[in-house]
Amino acid sequence: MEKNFDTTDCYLINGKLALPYTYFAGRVGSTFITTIRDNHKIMGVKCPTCDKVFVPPRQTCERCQADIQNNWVELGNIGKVINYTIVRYDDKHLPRKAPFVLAMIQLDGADTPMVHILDEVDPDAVIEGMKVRAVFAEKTTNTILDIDHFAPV
Amino acid sequence: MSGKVAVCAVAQIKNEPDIWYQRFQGMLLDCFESIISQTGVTFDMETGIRNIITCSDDVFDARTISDNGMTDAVGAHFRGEEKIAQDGINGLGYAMACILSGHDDVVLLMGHCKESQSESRNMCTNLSFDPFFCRPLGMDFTNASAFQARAYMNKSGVTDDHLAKIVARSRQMGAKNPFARKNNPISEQDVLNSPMLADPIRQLHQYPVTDWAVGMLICCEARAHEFTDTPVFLTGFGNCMDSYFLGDRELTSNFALKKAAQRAFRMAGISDPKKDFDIAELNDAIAYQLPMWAEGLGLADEGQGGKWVDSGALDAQHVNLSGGMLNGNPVMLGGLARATEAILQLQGKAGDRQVEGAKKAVAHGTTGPAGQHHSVLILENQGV
Amino acid sequence: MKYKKKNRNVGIVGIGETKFSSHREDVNQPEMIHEAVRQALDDAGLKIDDIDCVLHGNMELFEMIHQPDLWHVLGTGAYGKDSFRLTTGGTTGGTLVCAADNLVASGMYDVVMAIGFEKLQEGHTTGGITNMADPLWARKLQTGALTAQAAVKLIDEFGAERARRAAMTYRIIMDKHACKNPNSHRAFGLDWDQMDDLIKNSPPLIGDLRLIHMCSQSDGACVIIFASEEKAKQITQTPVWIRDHITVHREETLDLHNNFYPNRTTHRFAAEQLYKRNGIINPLEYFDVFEMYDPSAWWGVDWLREFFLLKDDEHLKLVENREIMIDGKMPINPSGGVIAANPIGATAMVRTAEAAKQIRGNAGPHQIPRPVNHALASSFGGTMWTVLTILEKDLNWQGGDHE
Amino acid sequence: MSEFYGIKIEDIFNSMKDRFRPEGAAGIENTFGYAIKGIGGWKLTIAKGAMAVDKTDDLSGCDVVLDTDGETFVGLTIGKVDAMSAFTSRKIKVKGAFNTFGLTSRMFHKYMTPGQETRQAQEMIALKKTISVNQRFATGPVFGKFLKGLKEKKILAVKCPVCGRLQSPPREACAICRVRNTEWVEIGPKGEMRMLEYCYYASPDPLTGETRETPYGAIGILLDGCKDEEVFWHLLRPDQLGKVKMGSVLNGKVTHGTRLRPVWNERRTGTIEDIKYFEIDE
Repeated sequence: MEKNFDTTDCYLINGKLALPYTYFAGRVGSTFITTIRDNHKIMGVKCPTCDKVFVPPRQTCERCQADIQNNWVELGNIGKVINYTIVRYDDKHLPRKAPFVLAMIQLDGADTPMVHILDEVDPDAVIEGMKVRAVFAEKTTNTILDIDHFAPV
Repeated sequence: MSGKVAVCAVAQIKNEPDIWYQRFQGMLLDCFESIISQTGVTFDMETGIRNIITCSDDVFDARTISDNGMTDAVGAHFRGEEKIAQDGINGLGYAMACILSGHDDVVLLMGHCKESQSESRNMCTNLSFDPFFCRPLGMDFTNASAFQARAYMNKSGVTDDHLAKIVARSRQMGAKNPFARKNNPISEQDVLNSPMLADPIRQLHQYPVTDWAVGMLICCEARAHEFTDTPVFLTGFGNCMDSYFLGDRELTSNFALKKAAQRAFRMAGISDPKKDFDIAELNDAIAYQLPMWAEGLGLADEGQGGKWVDSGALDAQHVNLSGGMLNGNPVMLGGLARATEAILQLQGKAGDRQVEGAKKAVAHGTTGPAGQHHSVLILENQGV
Repeated sequence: MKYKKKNRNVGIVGIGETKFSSHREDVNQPEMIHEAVRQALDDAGLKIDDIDCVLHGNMELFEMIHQPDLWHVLGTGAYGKDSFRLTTGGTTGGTLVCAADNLVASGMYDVVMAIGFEKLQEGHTTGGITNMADPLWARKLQTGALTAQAAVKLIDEFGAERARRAAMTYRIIMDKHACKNPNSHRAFGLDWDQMDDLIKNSPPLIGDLRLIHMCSQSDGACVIIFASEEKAKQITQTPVWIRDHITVHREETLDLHNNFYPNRTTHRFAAEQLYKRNGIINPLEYFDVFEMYDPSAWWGVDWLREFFLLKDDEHLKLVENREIMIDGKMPINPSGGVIAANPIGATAMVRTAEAAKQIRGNAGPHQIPRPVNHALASSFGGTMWTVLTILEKDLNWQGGDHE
Repeated sequence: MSEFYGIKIEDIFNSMKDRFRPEGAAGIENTFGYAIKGIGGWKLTIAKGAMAVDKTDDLSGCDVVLDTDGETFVGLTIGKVDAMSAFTSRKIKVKGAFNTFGLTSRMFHKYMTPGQETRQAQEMIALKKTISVNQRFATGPVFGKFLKGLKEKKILAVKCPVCGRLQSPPREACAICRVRNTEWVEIGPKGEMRMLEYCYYASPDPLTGETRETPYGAIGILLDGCKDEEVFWHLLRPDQLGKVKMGSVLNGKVTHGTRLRPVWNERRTGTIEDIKYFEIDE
């Protein structure tokens, strides 16, 4: 602070940024989530031009703009950890208390890894290449957390 | 393209951890007054400023159309005002367009950020993720960067020791910079002892909360002499967007940065980034990013980030002499802050950290998680 | 100095608009954006690889997506490209047009695609707008963008009966236009015999501002592709040229009715400056269409006087004599305007898009039934901010203060 | 039996019990009348989280009555007709508070015709969230001085050193003259009414997310010592909404508005809440 700044009349007022929202997953996102929720199956979409299976799914291929919304491909519920981090801070937006593991998991049949929670494992024992399986949530939130977490096979 | 674009003046307040005693309007007004007194510029509709570019972020300001709150503090009453809602360095790219198009002669650029206002930076950056697939997992810019850090460190032989060295150096450099955030000095050992935040990122690997504001006067080459004896020319700009999902990206490829640099270098006629720049200011919000972005910009060889740090290239190439962002990073203005430092160097006004005879600089900024969007700006103090 | 000639000319070569609607549960944000992107590319006959730079704009708090261009890259096509994000409240779409014009004219980019978007169903629009007010004071008092001050002013000046009838006449004309536009969100089929009933019985919001007067809250996206003169002529037979644009903002006073400088509005100031430097002496004669950002029927009526630099009750007479109808002397908003559809981040860009379509002559059922050579488009946002853009069919303009 | 879109009106009312969502009806105590032209009337009573529906042509005791034809009613129920369009085109008429009918949409699950499940459109996932991030808003020295003044029942304004205009709440700079405001004057606290926003619709309180009671009056007051556009923005005492007159200056002709005075809160903390509202100064 500048030394000569007079702060006599300065103070802080506690406030909030608080507003209600309703987000829509859309047709593609809804199919993906309800399939996880109701059938315990994880689906990707394939772009024939780029020859890649993407997950999470999307309506158009980000790279080549092809419409791929109907090119559903069923993926395995098993995959491998290709990258991970141990979240060691707590905050309101986080789904778990620290420490917990977020991992990039490449499911069988997918070309792109997907980020998810890795649990039932000592965070310090996680290694790249580890085989993991999806554990489905008992209670739906209609989000990606309908897969509750992944656990080592 | 005709003529060149000149920065005629910069004005900034000191980076601080918590400017609790000012509204952002007050922070901006200090910079605004300084620009007017340095240059004598007016707001005359024929000869003065008709357009003002502002840089800020609605979520961190907790305010819809946050530029609405700053109109009177930046002189925009009955003048044009356009807000860049990404890293402020893109405001300079856009200012170039305003002037090169012939639409404006003189443009004022004003930026502010006040991260201290919000309870949590990670809560804010969590909001930049989609509501169904990423937000519920708690993804934010910190843990997203951790994936990139792990992959990059594996690829380029960057170790925890390298990161400690980078952070300690940043603090030493920052201590010489009167505008930098004031921090306690720390040693490499302190960094190595600092607790993990999101492995492999340690607490001290990440920038501390910083409040800041800046103003710049930018004009066409023909009129620069009216406002300054030390114009700095913006001669190249490029930016680039990468994929959204982290899994869709090649996290260590520097895809977006390389493309942004390519375009900026082509525009400015840069052929060898290792030799052509006297100053390099990089957007290193987290320690691993400094060598990684250096690779992307061609300051370091591909996959050789660790060796590059060991080789003393940071000092030899004059990288982040300002202290960079690890010493303090105004959120959403990181790249603009880098450009500010490059301008001071090229004006010969960088005080204790001045590089004698500096002629060309590169400033870099990123927006988004793990460098999803990169911007590269080339600055020079002489005719091309 | 006088205004310099543009470094190079810039033409509109592609336009895309989603249908505007109150609800789009079937698509997420990037998917909705992509609909307009796809349309614009098809309209221009371009592929995404032909685009050099992508501009993106909307209000973050309306959907509470921080830096939404990052997620939206799934639908915008910005992957691997230069991109800018600009936001200026309601004027955002207009600002994006100005920015695209500047970016192309500068020579930095040859082909620029600008995207304005909003999915207001996902947020609380009025709450989102209220958050523009100062957190220490006005945030407690403001109710979004709802204000009856234009009504108060018109009633003061012209009497309640004449003012109310003028506002409702304006409203019915806009609805008649909206009924012709297949993209409209709201098209009721209002008719003249409903005038008295609507004046009396439409639910009131604030003072004399009733629900029927006010713009909708819509979901939708608008995309315009801009190209340099050389490229534009290669891409299309019918480029629409951006002649000039001006932006005028004003201070954040805590009361919206205080719009004086001290003696003229931002709208009038912007119009005066723009016409003067382009040598346009009689705007009412010069322009063949005006797409106005009219957030309510009251504002629409009131602002006609400002934008066309009219005196006394000339603007009221334009409305009363129905000269602002699609086949009238000065067609206003043949699209139906903002009351018919308001996806805020896109709304102002829709004004330019619709004006450009009128010049191209392919606006569809709401095409003006005579040649359109000169068009004006306006944007409104913030605390009475204005952006005005002049569009031309031919590259033959001259005069004014340009060097 | 009257059918529209293949649906019997009676089925819609008869299925209400099964479609009822008690959680959506919490706190609602209302009677809704439905007068369907040429078909008859129904009365829906909601109280204490329970519902009852009766077929009756006597709707006189209802809080709100919807008057429409069968086709429009069925169209509204199954989403084929937009409520606002129907209202505006006079296909429905409402006696009583129009907005009250909006409540019914959350008290009932959507009506489905038998067998519709099989042809049912895909489920579209929606996610409701209130996003809330705590903030510490700085007053700075200028707004801070003004807010501190309120604690002492003083209303302060800044004065532009160039044009002399007063601003309250104060601004760091005069936007017109582009100079820093440095002088202070005390204004009011009484003044005259200059502007009234008679609000029938409120936005959520940014701090609580709750919506305030309507109608309310946001007012511009020309405090004593101020001129022209130098008005002060606050609220009017709710029960005096219909009793005030606005002043104006039009073509040089001055009309004085109702005199108002602030009502101060007992406990004042240096925020906008230090003034409860303004009331008529009698």
